[in-house]
Amino acid sequence: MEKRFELIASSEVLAPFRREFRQILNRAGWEKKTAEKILLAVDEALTNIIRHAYQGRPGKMTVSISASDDKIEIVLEDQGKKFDPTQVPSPELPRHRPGGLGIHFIRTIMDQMIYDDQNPAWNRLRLIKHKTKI
Amino acid sequence: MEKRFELIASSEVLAPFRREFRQILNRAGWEKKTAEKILLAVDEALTNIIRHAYQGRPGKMTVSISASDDKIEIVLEDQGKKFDPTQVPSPELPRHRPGGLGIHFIRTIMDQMIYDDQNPAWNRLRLIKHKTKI
Amino acid sequence: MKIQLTSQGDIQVLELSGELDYHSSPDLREKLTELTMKQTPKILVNLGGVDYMDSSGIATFVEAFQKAKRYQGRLILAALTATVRGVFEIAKLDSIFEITPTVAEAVKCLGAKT
Amino acid sequence: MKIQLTSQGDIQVLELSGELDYHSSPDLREKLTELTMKQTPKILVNLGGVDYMDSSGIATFVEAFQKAKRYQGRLILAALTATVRGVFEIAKLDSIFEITPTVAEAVKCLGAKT
Ligand SMILES: Nc1ncnc2c1ncn2[C@@H]1O[C@H](COP(=O)(O)OP(=O)(O)O)[C@@H](O)[C@H]1O
Ligand SMILES: Nc1ncnc2c1ncn2[C@@H]1O[C@H](COP(=O)(O)OP(=O)(O)O)[C@@H](O)[C@H]1O
Repeated sequence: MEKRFELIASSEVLAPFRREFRQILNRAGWEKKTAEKILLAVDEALTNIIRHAYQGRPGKMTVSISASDDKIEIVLEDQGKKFDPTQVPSPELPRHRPGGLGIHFIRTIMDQMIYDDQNPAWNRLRLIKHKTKI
Repeated sequence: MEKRFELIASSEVLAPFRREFRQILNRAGWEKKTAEKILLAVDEALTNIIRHAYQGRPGKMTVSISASDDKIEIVLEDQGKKFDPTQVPSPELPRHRPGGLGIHFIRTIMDQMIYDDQNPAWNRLRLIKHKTKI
Repeated sequence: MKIQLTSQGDIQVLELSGELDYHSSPDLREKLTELTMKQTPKILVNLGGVDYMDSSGIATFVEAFQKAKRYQGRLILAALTATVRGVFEIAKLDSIFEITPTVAEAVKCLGAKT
Repeated sequence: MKIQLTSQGDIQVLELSGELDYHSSPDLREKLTELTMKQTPKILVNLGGVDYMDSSGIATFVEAFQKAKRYQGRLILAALTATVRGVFEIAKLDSIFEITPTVAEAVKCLGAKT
Protein backbone atom coordinates (compact mmCIF):
# COMPACT_ATOMS: atom_id res chain seq x y z
CA MET A 1 0.00 0.00 0.00
CA GLU A 2 1.31 3.38 -1.03
CA LYS A 3 -0.12 6.74 -0.08
CA ARG A 4 1.13 10.28 -0.42
CA PHE A 5 -0.07 13.38 1.44
CA GLU A 6 0.74 16.94 0.45
CA LEU A 7 0.26 19.12 3.48
CA ILE A 8 0.46 22.83 4.19
CA ALA A 9 3.03 23.46 6.92
CA SER A 10 0.59 24.72 9.53
CA SER A 11 -0.43 23.13 12.79
CA GLU A 12 -4.09 22.73 11.88
CA VAL A 13 -3.27 20.00 9.36
CA LEU A 14 -1.95 17.63 12.04
CA ALA A 15 -5.21 16.28 13.46
CA PRO A 16 -6.89 15.53 10.08
CA PHE A 17 -3.67 13.91 8.87
CA ARG A 18 -3.53 11.69 11.94
CA ARG A 19 -7.12 10.58 11.35
CA GLU A 20 -6.24 9.29 7.88
CA PHE A 21 -2.93 7.82 8.95
CA ARG A 22 -4.64 5.96 11.79
CA GLN A 23 -6.87 4.19 9.25
CA ILE A 24 -3.90 3.30 7.07
CA LEU A 25 -2.05 1.78 10.02
CA ASN A 26 -5.13 -0.12 11.03
CA ARG A 27 -5.67 -1.49 7.53
CA ALA A 28 -1.99 -2.42 7.29
CA GLY A 29 -2.50 -4.67 10.31
CA TRP A 30 -0.68 -2.74 13.03
CA GLU A 31 -2.04 -3.32 16.51
CA LYS A 32 -3.42 -0.18 18.12
CA LYS A 33 -0.66 0.35 20.67
CA THR A 34 2.14 0.32 18.11
CA ALA A 35 0.06 2.23 15.59
CA GLU A 36 -0.41 5.08 18.08
CA LYS A 37 3.34 5.21 18.61
CA ILE A 38 4.10 5.38 14.88
CA LEU A 39 1.47 8.09 14.63
CA LEU A 40 3.25 9.98 17.40
CA ALA A 41 6.66 9.68 15.73
CA VAL A 42 5.36 11.07 12.43
CA ASP A 43 3.40 13.81 14.21
CA GLU A 44 6.58 14.90 16.01
CA ALA A 45 8.52 15.05 12.73
CA LEU A 46 5.76 17.10 11.08
CA THR A 47 5.53 19.41 14.09
CA ASN A 48 9.26 20.05 13.82
CA ILE A 49 8.93 20.91 10.14
CA ILE A 50 6.11 23.36 10.88
CA ARG A 51 7.79 24.86 13.90
CA HIS A 52 11.51 24.79 13.17
CA ALA A 53 11.97 24.31 9.42
CA TYR A 54 9.41 26.86 8.22
CA GLN A 55 8.89 28.98 11.37
CA GLY A 56 5.82 30.80 10.13
CA ARG A 57 6.88 30.97 6.51
CA PRO A 58 4.34 29.41 4.18
CA GLY A 59 5.51 26.02 3.00
CA LYS A 60 4.60 22.51 2.01
CA MET A 61 5.49 19.15 3.43
CA THR A 62 4.81 15.76 1.95
CA VAL A 63 4.35 12.43 3.68
CA SER A 64 4.81 9.30 1.54
CA ILE A 65 3.77 6.09 3.21
CA SER A 66 4.60 2.58 1.98
CA ALA A 67 3.18 -0.21 4.06
CA SER A 68 4.04 -3.82 3.30
CA ASP A 69 3.26 -7.00 5.24
CA ASP A 70 6.27 -6.75 7.48
CA LYS A 71 7.13 -3.06 7.74
CA ILE A 72 6.11 0.51 7.19
CA GLU A 73 8.23 3.27 5.71
CA ILE A 74 7.32 6.93 5.96
CA VAL A 75 9.23 9.55 3.96
CA LEU A 76 8.86 13.19 5.01
CA GLU A 77 9.96 15.99 2.71
CA ASP A 78 10.06 19.74 3.13
CA GLN A 79 11.80 22.74 1.62
CA GLY A 80 12.39 24.57 4.88
CA LYS A 81 15.67 25.24 6.63
CA LYS A 82 18.11 22.37 6.06
CA PHE A 83 18.37 20.29 9.22
CA ASP A 84 19.52 16.78 10.02
CA PRO A 85 17.66 15.57 13.14
CA THR A 86 19.72 12.38 13.34
CA GLN A 87 22.62 14.56 14.52
CA VAL A 88 20.75 15.82 17.59
CA PRO A 89 22.09 14.05 20.71
CA SER A 90 19.65 12.13 22.88
CA PRO A 91 18.44 14.16 25.84
CA GLU A 92 19.06 13.02 29.37
CA LEU A 93 15.78 11.72 30.78
CA PRO A 94 13.70 12.71 32.57
CA ARG A 95 13.99 16.27 31.29
CA HIS A 96 12.85 18.80 33.86
CA ARG A 97 12.50 21.62 31.36
CA PRO A 98 9.71 21.83 28.78
CA GLY A 99 10.48 20.70 25.21
CA GLY A 100 13.33 18.86 23.57
CA LEU A 101 11.62 15.46 23.41
CA GLY A 102 10.33 15.24 19.85
CA ILE A 103 13.38 13.75 18.16
CA HIS A 104 13.88 11.40 21.10
CA PHE A 105 10.33 10.11 20.57
CA ILE A 106 10.97 9.51 16.87
CA ARG A 107 14.25 7.72 17.60
CA THR A 108 12.78 5.57 20.35
CA ILE A 109 9.67 4.55 18.44
CA MET A 110 11.05 3.88 14.97
CA ASP A 111 13.61 1.23 14.04
CA GLN A 112 15.38 3.57 11.65
CA MET A 113 15.52 7.31 11.15
CA ILE A 114 17.56 8.19 8.07
CA TYR A 115 18.29 11.70 6.86
CA ASP A 116 18.97 11.93 3.14
CA ASP A 117 21.52 14.67 2.53
CA GLN A 118 21.58 14.44 -1.27
CA ASN A 119 19.34 17.32 -2.26
CA PRO A 120 20.61 20.79 -1.30
CA ALA A 121 17.12 22.32 -1.42
CA TRP A 122 15.08 19.63 0.35
CA ASN A 123 14.98 17.90 3.68
CA ARG A 124 14.13 14.23 3.33
CA LEU A 125 13.67 12.05 6.39
CA ARG A 126 12.92 8.32 6.20
CA LEU A 127 11.30 6.58 9.14
CA ILE A 128 11.07 2.79 9.13
CA LYS A 129 9.45 0.34 11.49
CA HIS A 130 9.31 -3.45 11.22
CA LYS A 131 6.42 -5.45 12.59
CA THR A 132 8.73 -7.81 14.38
CA LYS A 133 11.99 -6.45 15.65
CA ILE A 134 14.88 -7.74 13.60
CA MET B 1 -4.56 59.73 11.53
CA GLU B 2 -5.56 56.33 12.81
CA LYS B 3 -5.28 53.07 10.94
CA ARG B 4 -5.65 49.47 11.97
CA PHE B 5 -4.39 46.37 10.14
CA GLU B 6 -5.50 42.83 10.88
CA LEU B 7 -2.88 40.48 9.54
CA ILE B 8 -2.48 36.72 9.28
CA ALA B 9 0.69 35.66 11.08
CA SER B 10 2.56 34.45 8.01
CA SER B 11 5.63 35.90 6.37
CA GLU B 12 3.94 36.72 3.06
CA VAL B 13 1.93 39.52 4.66
CA LEU B 14 5.05 41.56 5.49
CA ALA B 15 5.81 43.11 2.09
CA PRO B 16 2.22 44.25 1.32
CA PHE B 17 1.93 45.65 4.86
CA ARG B 18 5.14 47.61 4.42
CA ARG B 19 3.85 49.09 1.17
CA GLU B 20 0.81 50.53 2.94
CA PHE B 21 2.73 51.61 6.01
CA ARG B 22 5.26 53.42 3.82
CA GLN B 23 2.45 55.56 2.39
CA ILE B 24 1.09 56.33 5.86
CA LEU B 25 4.52 57.45 7.06
CA ASN B 26 4.97 59.55 3.98
CA ARG B 27 1.56 61.22 4.39
CA ALA B 28 2.28 61.80 8.08
CA GLY B 29 5.28 63.87 7.03
CA TRP B 30 8.17 61.60 8.00
CA GLU B 31 11.28 62.04 5.91
CA LYS B 32 12.24 58.94 3.97
CA LYS B 33 15.29 57.97 6.00
CA THR B 34 13.47 57.93 9.32
CA ALA B 35 10.36 56.40 7.75
CA GLU B 36 12.41 53.46 6.49
CA LYS B 37 13.77 52.91 10.00
CA ILE B 38 10.32 52.96 11.60
CA LEU B 39 9.23 50.52 8.92
CA LEU B 40 12.14 48.28 9.84
CA ALA B 41 11.33 48.37 13.56
CA VAL B 42 7.71 47.36 12.98
CA ASP B 43 8.74 44.70 10.45
CA GLU B 44 11.11 43.18 13.03
CA ALA B 45 8.37 43.08 15.66
CA LEU B 46 5.94 41.43 13.23
CA THR B 47 8.60 38.94 12.12
CA ASN B 48 9.13 37.97 15.75
CA ILE B 49 5.40 37.41 16.23
CA ILE B 50 5.26 35.19 13.14
CA ARG B 51 8.44 33.33 13.93
CA HIS B 52 8.58 33.10 17.71
CA ALA B 53 5.10 33.80 19.09
CA TYR B 54 3.11 31.61 16.69
CA GLN B 55 5.83 29.33 15.26
CA GLY B 56 3.73 27.90 12.47
CA ARG B 57 0.47 27.88 14.35
CA PRO B 58 -2.22 29.84 12.54
CA GLY B 59 -2.77 33.17 14.21
CA LYS B 60 -3.63 36.81 13.83
CA MET B 61 -1.73 39.96 14.62
CA THR B 62 -3.01 43.51 14.57
CA VAL B 63 -1.13 46.73 13.98
CA SER B 64 -2.80 49.94 15.15
CA ILE B 65 -1.13 53.11 13.99
CA SER B 66 -1.81 56.59 15.35
CA ALA B 67 0.12 59.37 13.69
CA SER B 68 -0.07 62.92 14.98
CA ASP B 69 1.91 66.00 14.00
CA ASP B 70 4.74 65.32 16.36
CA LYS B 71 4.86 61.55 16.86
CA ILE B 72 3.76 58.13 15.72
CA GLU B 73 2.56 55.31 17.94
CA ILE B 74 2.26 51.74 16.72
CA VAL B 75 0.53 49.10 18.84
CA LEU B 76 1.12 45.46 17.95
CA GLU B 77 -1.10 42.74 19.36
CA ASP B 78 -1.02 38.97 19.07
CA GLN B 79 -2.36 35.93 20.88
CA GLY B 80 0.76 33.83 20.56
CA LYS B 81 3.14 32.72 23.26
CA LYS B 82 3.44 35.38 25.99
CA PHE B 83 6.74 37.20 25.64
CA ASP B 84 8.11 40.52 26.83
CA PRO B 85 10.81 41.67 24.37
CA THR B 86 11.76 44.63 26.58
CA GLN B 87 13.37 42.11 28.94
CA VAL B 88 15.81 40.82 26.31
CA PRO B 89 19.30 42.22 27.01
CA SER B 90 21.02 44.20 24.26
CA PRO B 91 23.43 42.09 22.23
CA GLU B 92 27.09 42.92 22.09
CA LEU B 93 27.83 44.43 18.69
CA PRO B 94 29.00 43.52 16.16
CA ARG B 95 27.50 40.04 16.48
CA HIS B 96 29.48 37.45 14.59
CA ARG B 97 26.72 34.85 14.64
CA PRO B 98 23.58 35.11 12.51
CA GLY B 99 20.40 36.41 14.19
CA GLY B 100 19.64 38.08 17.48
CA LEU B 101 19.40 41.62 16.11
CA GLY B 102 15.65 42.21 15.71
CA ILE B 103 14.87 43.52 19.20
CA HIS B 104 18.04 45.59 19.16
CA PHE B 105 16.83 47.25 15.94
CA ILE B 106 13.43 48.06 17.49
CA ARG B 107 15.04 49.48 20.61
CA THR B 108 17.59 51.56 18.70
CA ILE B 109 15.12 52.98 16.22
CA MET B 110 12.12 53.77 18.42
CA ASP B 111 12.07 56.23 21.32
CA GLN B 112 9.94 53.93 23.43
CA MET B 113 9.14 50.21 23.41
CA ILE B 114 6.55 49.37 26.04
CA TYR B 115 5.22 45.90 26.75
CA ASP B 116 1.76 45.87 28.28
CA ASP B 117 1.50 42.96 30.69
CA GLN B 118 -2.15 43.45 31.66
CA ASN B 119 -3.90 40.88 29.50
CA PRO B 120 -2.99 37.26 30.27
CA ALA B 121 -4.05 36.07 26.80
CA TRP B 122 -2.56 38.81 24.61
CA ASN B 123 0.80 40.29 23.85
CA ARG B 124 0.59 44.05 23.40
CA LEU B 125 3.66 46.03 22.39
CA ARG B 126 3.67 49.81 21.99
CA LEU B 127 6.29 51.49 19.84
CA ILE B 128 6.56 55.26 19.91
CA LYS B 129 8.72 57.69 17.96
CA HIS B 130 8.76 61.49 18.19
CA LYS B 131 9.60 63.67 15.20
CA THR B 132 12.08 65.65 17.21
CA LYS B 133 13.94 63.88 19.96
CA ILE B 134 12.72 65.02 23.36
CA MET C 1 -9.50 19.87 22.36
CA LYS C 2 -12.17 20.82 24.88
CA ILE C 3 -11.19 22.23 28.25
CA GLN C 4 -13.58 22.65 31.14
CA LEU C 5 -12.72 24.22 34.46
CA THR C 6 -14.67 23.23 37.57
CA SER C 7 -13.83 23.14 41.24
CA GLN C 8 -14.17 20.58 43.95
CA GLY C 9 -13.65 22.27 47.29
CA ASP C 10 -10.30 24.01 47.04
CA ILE C 11 -9.21 21.90 44.07
CA GLN C 12 -9.35 23.41 40.59
CA VAL C 13 -10.22 20.68 38.13
CA LEU C 14 -9.34 20.93 34.43
CA GLU C 15 -11.21 18.36 32.40
CA LEU C 16 -9.70 17.81 28.98
CA SER C 17 -11.05 15.93 26.03
CA GLY C 18 -9.89 15.40 22.47
CA GLU C 19 -6.38 15.42 21.06
CA LEU C 20 -3.54 17.32 22.66
CA ASP C 21 -0.95 18.25 20.06
CA TYR C 22 1.11 21.17 18.80
CA HIS C 23 -2.03 22.84 17.51
CA SER C 24 -4.20 22.52 20.59
CA SER C 25 -1.61 22.78 23.37
CA PRO C 26 -1.62 26.63 23.51
CA ASP C 27 -5.23 26.53 24.76
CA LEU C 28 -4.25 24.23 27.59
CA ARG C 29 -1.16 26.32 28.27
CA GLU C 30 -3.31 29.43 28.62
CA LYS C 31 -5.63 27.77 31.14
CA LEU C 32 -2.78 26.32 33.16
CA THR C 33 -0.91 29.62 33.15
CA GLU C 34 -4.00 31.39 34.50
CA LEU C 35 -4.11 28.88 37.35
CA THR C 36 -0.41 29.02 38.18
CA MET C 37 -0.33 32.82 37.94
CA LYS C 38 -3.04 32.88 40.63
CA GLN C 39 -0.87 30.43 42.59
CA THR C 40 -3.71 27.91 42.69
CA PRO C 41 -2.54 25.46 45.38
CA LYS C 42 -4.25 22.34 44.02
CA ILE C 43 -4.65 21.64 40.34
CA LEU C 44 -6.16 18.41 39.10
CA VAL C 45 -6.06 17.61 35.40
CA ASN C 46 -8.54 14.97 34.31
CA LEU C 47 -7.07 13.40 31.17
CA GLY C 48 -9.74 10.69 30.86
CA GLY C 49 -11.04 12.14 27.60
CA VAL C 50 -7.67 12.64 25.95
CA ASP C 51 -6.98 9.90 23.43
CA TYR C 52 -3.87 11.43 21.90
CA MET C 53 -1.00 13.49 23.24
CA ASP C 54 2.39 14.42 21.77
CA SER C 55 5.51 16.10 23.16
CA SER C 56 3.84 19.52 22.98
CA GLY C 57 1.31 18.26 25.53
CA ILE C 58 4.10 16.92 27.71
CA ALA C 59 5.97 20.24 27.46
CA THR C 60 2.85 22.11 28.56
CA PHE C 61 2.48 19.94 31.64
CA VAL C 62 6.18 20.12 32.52
CA GLU C 63 6.03 23.92 32.36
CA ALA C 64 2.94 24.15 34.59
CA PHE C 65 4.34 21.55 36.98
CA GLN C 66 7.56 23.53 37.44
CA LYS C 67 5.64 26.75 37.97
CA ALA C 68 3.36 25.14 40.56
CA LYS C 69 6.37 23.69 42.38
CA ARG C 70 7.87 27.16 42.71
CA TYR C 71 4.99 28.30 44.93
CA GLN C 72 4.59 24.91 46.63
CA GLY C 73 1.47 24.20 44.60
CA ARG C 74 0.49 20.73 43.43
CA LEU C 75 -0.49 19.50 40.01
CA ILE C 76 -1.93 16.00 39.68
CA LEU C 77 -2.73 14.21 36.44
CA ALA C 78 -5.59 11.74 36.66
CA ALA C 79 -7.33 9.05 34.61
CA LEU C 80 -4.76 8.76 31.81
CA THR C 81 -5.69 6.58 28.87
CA ALA C 82 -3.19 3.83 27.99
CA THR C 83 -1.98 5.81 24.96
CA VAL C 84 -1.30 8.98 26.94
CA ARG C 85 0.34 7.06 29.75
CA GLY C 86 2.64 5.48 27.16
CA VAL C 87 3.84 8.92 26.09
CA PHE C 88 4.77 9.87 29.66
CA GLU C 89 6.62 6.57 29.86
CA ILE C 90 8.73 7.15 26.70
CA ALA C 91 9.67 10.51 28.21
CA LYS C 92 10.45 8.77 31.54
CA LEU C 93 8.23 11.39 33.16
CA ASP C 94 5.76 8.95 34.69
CA SER C 95 7.87 8.93 37.86
CA ILE C 96 8.20 12.72 38.05
CA PHE C 97 4.56 13.70 37.77
CA GLU C 98 1.96 12.79 40.33
CA ILE C 99 -0.30 10.50 38.34
CA THR C 100 -3.36 8.71 39.70
CA PRO C 101 -5.52 6.12 37.91
CA THR C 102 -8.79 7.87 38.74
CA VAL C 103 -10.07 11.36 39.50
CA ALA C 104 -11.41 10.15 42.86
CA GLU C 105 -7.94 9.05 43.91
CA ALA C 106 -6.48 12.38 42.84
CA VAL C 107 -9.06 14.21 44.93
CA LYS C 108 -8.25 12.03 47.91
CA CYS C 109 -4.55 12.55 47.32
CA LEU C 110 -4.94 16.34 47.26
CA GLY C 111 -7.26 16.29 50.28
CA ALA C 112 -10.12 18.54 49.15
CA LYS C 113 -11.16 21.10 51.72
CA THR C 114 -14.75 22.27 51.35
CA MET D 1 13.17 39.32 -4.43
CA LYS D 2 14.90 38.45 -7.69
CA ILE D 3 18.24 36.70 -7.66
CA GLN D 4 20.47 36.31 -10.67
CA LEU D 5 23.74 34.44 -10.73
CA THR D 6 26.38 35.38 -13.28
CA SER D 7 30.16 35.14 -13.34
CA GLN D 8 32.93 37.53 -14.11
CA GLY D 9 36.14 35.56 -14.54
CA ASP D 10 36.49 33.53 -11.36
CA ILE D 11 34.07 35.75 -9.44
CA GLN D 12 30.53 34.50 -8.86
CA VAL D 13 28.19 37.47 -8.91
CA LEU D 14 24.78 37.39 -7.20
CA GLU D 15 22.63 40.26 -8.34
CA LEU D 16 19.70 40.90 -6.02
CA SER D 17 16.71 43.11 -6.51
CA GLY D 18 13.57 43.77 -4.50
CA GLU D 19 12.99 43.53 -0.77
CA LEU D 20 15.03 41.26 1.46
CA ASP D 21 12.99 40.28 4.52
CA TYR D 22 11.99 37.25 6.60
CA HIS D 23 9.87 35.99 3.71
CA SER D 24 12.39 36.31 0.91
CA SER D 25 15.65 35.61 2.75
CA PRO D 26 15.44 31.77 2.42
CA ASP D 27 15.83 32.12 -1.36
CA LEU D 28 19.00 34.11 -0.91
CA ARG D 29 20.19 31.70 1.77
CA GLU D 30 19.75 28.78 -0.64
CA LYS D 31 21.81 30.47 -3.37
CA LEU D 32 24.56 31.52 -0.96
CA THR D 33 24.65 28.04 0.61
CA GLU D 34 25.11 26.50 -2.83
CA LEU D 35 28.08 28.79 -3.44
CA THR D 36 29.72 28.25 -0.04
CA MET D 37 29.16 24.47 -0.22
CA LYS D 38 31.15 24.48 -3.47
CA GLN D 39 33.77 26.58 -1.66
CA THR D 40 33.45 29.34 -4.24
CA PRO D 41 36.54 31.48 -3.54
CA LYS D 42 35.13 34.85 -4.66
CA ILE D 43 31.50 35.82 -4.10
CA LEU D 44 30.26 39.27 -5.04
CA VAL D 45 26.76 40.32 -4.00
CA ASN D 46 25.38 43.24 -5.95
CA LEU D 47 22.82 44.90 -3.67
CA GLY D 48 22.16 47.84 -5.98
CA GLY D 49 18.56 46.76 -6.59
CA VAL D 50 17.69 46.05 -2.95
CA ASP D 51 15.65 48.90 -1.50
CA TYR D 52 14.73 47.19 1.78
CA MET D 53 16.52 44.77 4.09
CA ASP D 54 15.78 43.65 7.64
CA SER D 55 17.69 41.59 10.21
CA SER D 56 16.83 38.35 8.36
CA GLY D 57 18.83 39.66 5.42
CA ILE D 58 21.70 40.58 7.71
CA ALA D 59 21.60 37.13 9.32
CA THR D 60 21.77 35.48 5.90
CA PHE D 61 24.87 37.45 4.97
CA VAL D 62 26.55 36.86 8.33
CA GLU D 63 26.03 33.12 7.95
CA ALA D 64 27.45 33.03 4.40
CA PHE D 65 30.33 35.30 5.39
CA GLN D 66 31.33 33.01 8.26
CA LYS D 67 31.11 29.94 6.01
CA ALA D 68 33.24 31.57 3.33
CA LYS D 69 35.82 32.59 5.92
CA ARG D 70 36.17 28.97 7.03
CA TYR D 71 37.56 27.95 3.63
CA GLN D 72 39.43 31.26 3.11
CA GLY D 73 36.81 32.41 0.61
CA ARG D 74 35.79 36.03 0.19
CA LEU D 75 32.34 37.58 0.15
CA ILE D 76 32.02 41.22 -0.89
CA LEU D 77 28.86 43.29 -0.77
CA ALA D 78 28.63 46.01 -3.40
CA ALA D 79 26.50 48.98 -4.41
CA LEU D 80 24.39 49.22 -1.23
CA THR D 81 21.52 51.68 -1.28
CA ALA D 82 21.49 54.22 1.56
CA THR D 83 18.66 52.36 3.29
CA VAL D 84 20.44 49.02 3.25
CA ARG D 85 23.72 50.57 4.32
CA GLY D 86 21.88 52.13 7.27
CA VAL D 87 20.80 48.67 8.43
CA PHE D 88 24.38 47.39 8.43
CA GLU D 89 25.30 50.46 10.42
CA ILE D 90 22.68 49.93 13.15
CA ALA D 91 24.05 46.38 13.44
CA LYS D 92 27.61 47.79 13.57
CA LEU D 93 28.44 45.29 10.84
CA ASP D 94 29.58 47.84 8.26
CA SER D 95 33.13 47.45 9.56
CA ILE D 96 33.05 43.63 9.54
CA PHE D 97 31.86 43.02 6.01
CA GLU D 98 33.84 43.99 2.95
CA ILE D 99 31.58 46.62 1.41
CA THR D 100 32.37 48.59 -1.74
CA PRO D 101 30.38 51.49 -3.23
CA THR D 102 30.27 50.00 -6.73
CA VAL D 103 30.40 46.60 -8.40
CA ALA D 104 33.46 47.69 -10.40
CA GLU D 105 35.37 48.39 -7.20
CA ALA D 106 34.37 45.02 -5.78
CA VAL D 107 35.64 43.29 -8.91
CA LYS D 108 38.91 45.18 -8.67
CA CYS D 109 39.15 44.36 -4.98
CA LEU D 110 38.65 40.64 -5.64
CA GLY D 111 41.03 40.69 -8.58
CA ALA D 112 39.08 38.81 -11.26
CA LYS D 113 41.09 36.17 -13.07
CA THR D 114 39.83 35.36 -16.52
N1 LIG E 1 12.94 20.16 11.11
C1 LIG E 1 13.77 20.91 11.85
N2 LIG E 1 14.37 21.99 11.32
C2 LIG E 1 15.20 22.76 12.04
N3 LIG E 1 15.49 22.52 13.34
C3 LIG E 1 14.93 21.47 13.93
C4 LIG E 1 14.05 20.60 13.23
N4 LIG E 1 13.66 19.64 14.09
C5 LIG E 1 14.27 19.90 15.26
N5 LIG E 1 15.03 20.98 15.19
C6 LIG E 1 15.90 21.53 16.28
O1 LIG E 1 16.18 20.48 17.21
C7 LIG E 1 15.71 20.80 18.51
C8 LIG E 1 15.18 19.57 19.24
O2 LIG E 1 13.99 19.11 18.61
P1 LIG E 1 12.93 18.23 19.41
O3 LIG E 1 13.66 17.10 20.04
O4 LIG E 1 11.83 17.86 18.46
O5 LIG E 1 12.39 19.16 20.58
P2 LIG E 1 11.63 20.56 20.52
O6 LIG E 1 11.10 20.74 19.14
O7 LIG E 1 10.55 20.45 21.56
O8 LIG E 1 12.67 21.59 20.90
C9 LIG E 1 14.67 21.88 18.28
O9 LIG E 1 14.53 22.73 19.41
C10 LIG E 1 15.21 22.62 17.07
O10 LIG E 1 16.17 23.56 17.46
N1 LIG F 1 7.34 37.72 19.92
C1 LIG F 1 8.19 36.84 20.49
N2 LIG F 1 7.70 35.75 21.12
C2 LIG F 1 8.51 34.87 21.69
N3 LIG F 1 9.85 34.96 21.69
C3 LIG F 1 10.41 36.02 21.09
C4 LIG F 1 9.62 37.02 20.47
N4 LIG F 1 10.46 37.96 19.97
C5 LIG F 1 11.71 37.57 20.27
N5 LIG F 1 11.71 36.40 20.94
C6 LIG F 1 12.91 35.72 21.47
O1 LIG F 1 13.96 36.66 21.61
C7 LIG F 1 15.10 36.29 20.82
C8 LIG F 1 15.78 37.51 20.23
O2 LIG F 1 14.94 38.12 19.26
P1 LIG F 1 15.55 39.03 18.12
O3 LIG F 1 16.44 40.05 18.75
O4 LIG F 1 14.43 39.58 17.30
O5 LIG F 1 16.49 38.10 17.24
P2 LIG F 1 16.13 36.76 16.42
O6 LIG F 1 14.65 36.73 16.23
O7 LIG F 1 16.89 36.91 15.15
O8 LIG F 1 16.64 35.63 17.26
C9 LIG F 1 14.54 35.33 19.78
O9 LIG F 1 15.50 34.41 19.32
C10 LIG F 1 13.41 34.64 20.53
O10 LIG F 1 13.93 33.58 21.32
